[in-house]
Amino acid sequence: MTLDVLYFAWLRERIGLPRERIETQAATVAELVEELRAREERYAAAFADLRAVRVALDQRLTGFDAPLAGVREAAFFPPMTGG
Amino acid sequence: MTLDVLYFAWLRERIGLPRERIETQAATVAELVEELRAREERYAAAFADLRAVRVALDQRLTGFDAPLAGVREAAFFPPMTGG
Amino acid sequence: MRIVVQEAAFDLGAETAAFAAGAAGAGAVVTFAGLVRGEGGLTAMEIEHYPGMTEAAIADHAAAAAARFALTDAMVIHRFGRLAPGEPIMMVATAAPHRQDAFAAAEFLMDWLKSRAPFWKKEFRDGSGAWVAARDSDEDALKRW
Amino acid sequence: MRIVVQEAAFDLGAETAAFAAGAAGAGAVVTFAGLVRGEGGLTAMEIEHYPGMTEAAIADHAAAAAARFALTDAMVIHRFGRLAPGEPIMMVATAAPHRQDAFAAAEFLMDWLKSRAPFWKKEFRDGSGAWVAARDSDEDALKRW
Repeated sequence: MTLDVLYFAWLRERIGLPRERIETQAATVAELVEELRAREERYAAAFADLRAVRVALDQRLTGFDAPLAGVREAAFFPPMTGG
Repeated sequence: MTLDVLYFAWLRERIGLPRERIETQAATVAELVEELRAREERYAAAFADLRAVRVALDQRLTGFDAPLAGVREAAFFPPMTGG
Repeated sequence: MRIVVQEAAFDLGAETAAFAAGAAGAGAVVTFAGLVRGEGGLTAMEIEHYPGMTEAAIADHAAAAAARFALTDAMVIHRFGRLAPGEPIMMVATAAPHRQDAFAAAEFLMDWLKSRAPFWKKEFRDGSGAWVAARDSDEDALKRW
Repeated sequence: MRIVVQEAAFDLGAETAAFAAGAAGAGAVVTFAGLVRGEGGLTAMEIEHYPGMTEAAIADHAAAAAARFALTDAMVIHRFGRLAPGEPIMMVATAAPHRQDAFAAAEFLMDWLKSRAPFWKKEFRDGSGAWVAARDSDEDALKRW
């Protein structure tokens, strides 16, 4: 499947880009993260501690066990600090 | 002693004046209220139910058992409804 | 701390802006405004107060709120006299480093103003006025502090 | 309900006045404003957001607040981009017949915005930037609702 993957805040800075389009066979967010980690050191560094990472699928917050079937956009970012 | 007595809201309306200067020997607020009640029907009506009346001595909220010694201004009014 | 009791209208927007400008170091600013509700055919409201006692009592209570909630600033404006539906009756503003303090102090001030500040409201409908009765819920609200 | 996510500055006073004018029937209006604190030599703040998700998520949550607290209206304005000390970062406004609902809804919205709305803050001091870490207290604040 083709997926738009977005990165925000320090994840964006560590990985070095705000978004990319990837081809993946990952069935869940966790599998996608494993694929990304395996790519390059900067991805491994960004996803080193998943307790500090949040994920949204098609702009809805979800967990790392969420399935990717039918999803078009996945976003990774640190805990939010708005307000 | 000479005392300025003030009335607010419906106490003012029932008694028919906003303030008056009186001579009294009352030792407490309760005694003062008894004196006022004995004066005229409009005072008796205003002070008919003391649960609906609050009192301030020299601009501080207090109770009906408070002593009047040294006090210059007594005010009677219904429960406050500000804001 | 600015405490104002006045008959004239005040400008809620301008007062909020000026308060926030003076509280820039604080981080969190909360305002509350009470407006005259035109419900049930209300045509006007009249507010009576106790000149002399009112400002002093509000100032005392605002100082207590500032100390209790670590405020950097607080403001209370309260009108008296005749007001039309939609007009602001009063406003409270609080500034603090943390939002929880700013919110709690504003609520603390409001709960007190509703039941202990010497103001009395009279509502006019069809040409006749009726004094607003104190509400048990306002008295209860004060007990939580 | 007005939900705005914008880079441009907004006028806290004018927004408060306009919101209150539109909420005249409500009786109680609460506003919260978050300002950039210039503490510890902070020279600027930069706010990143998730375009598309941000406004939709805020609108969803504001609708939930409106239903839960019987609001007559609610408003959220949140900026992104670079901000200087003293500038308003964001504001929330709520209107309700009763002050308790207006206060509770504003706090409910703030607790959510602080920990669930897709915004990230970076603080600049001495020319170098550092991302603001999420605070446990903000996460805890959300749990009370």
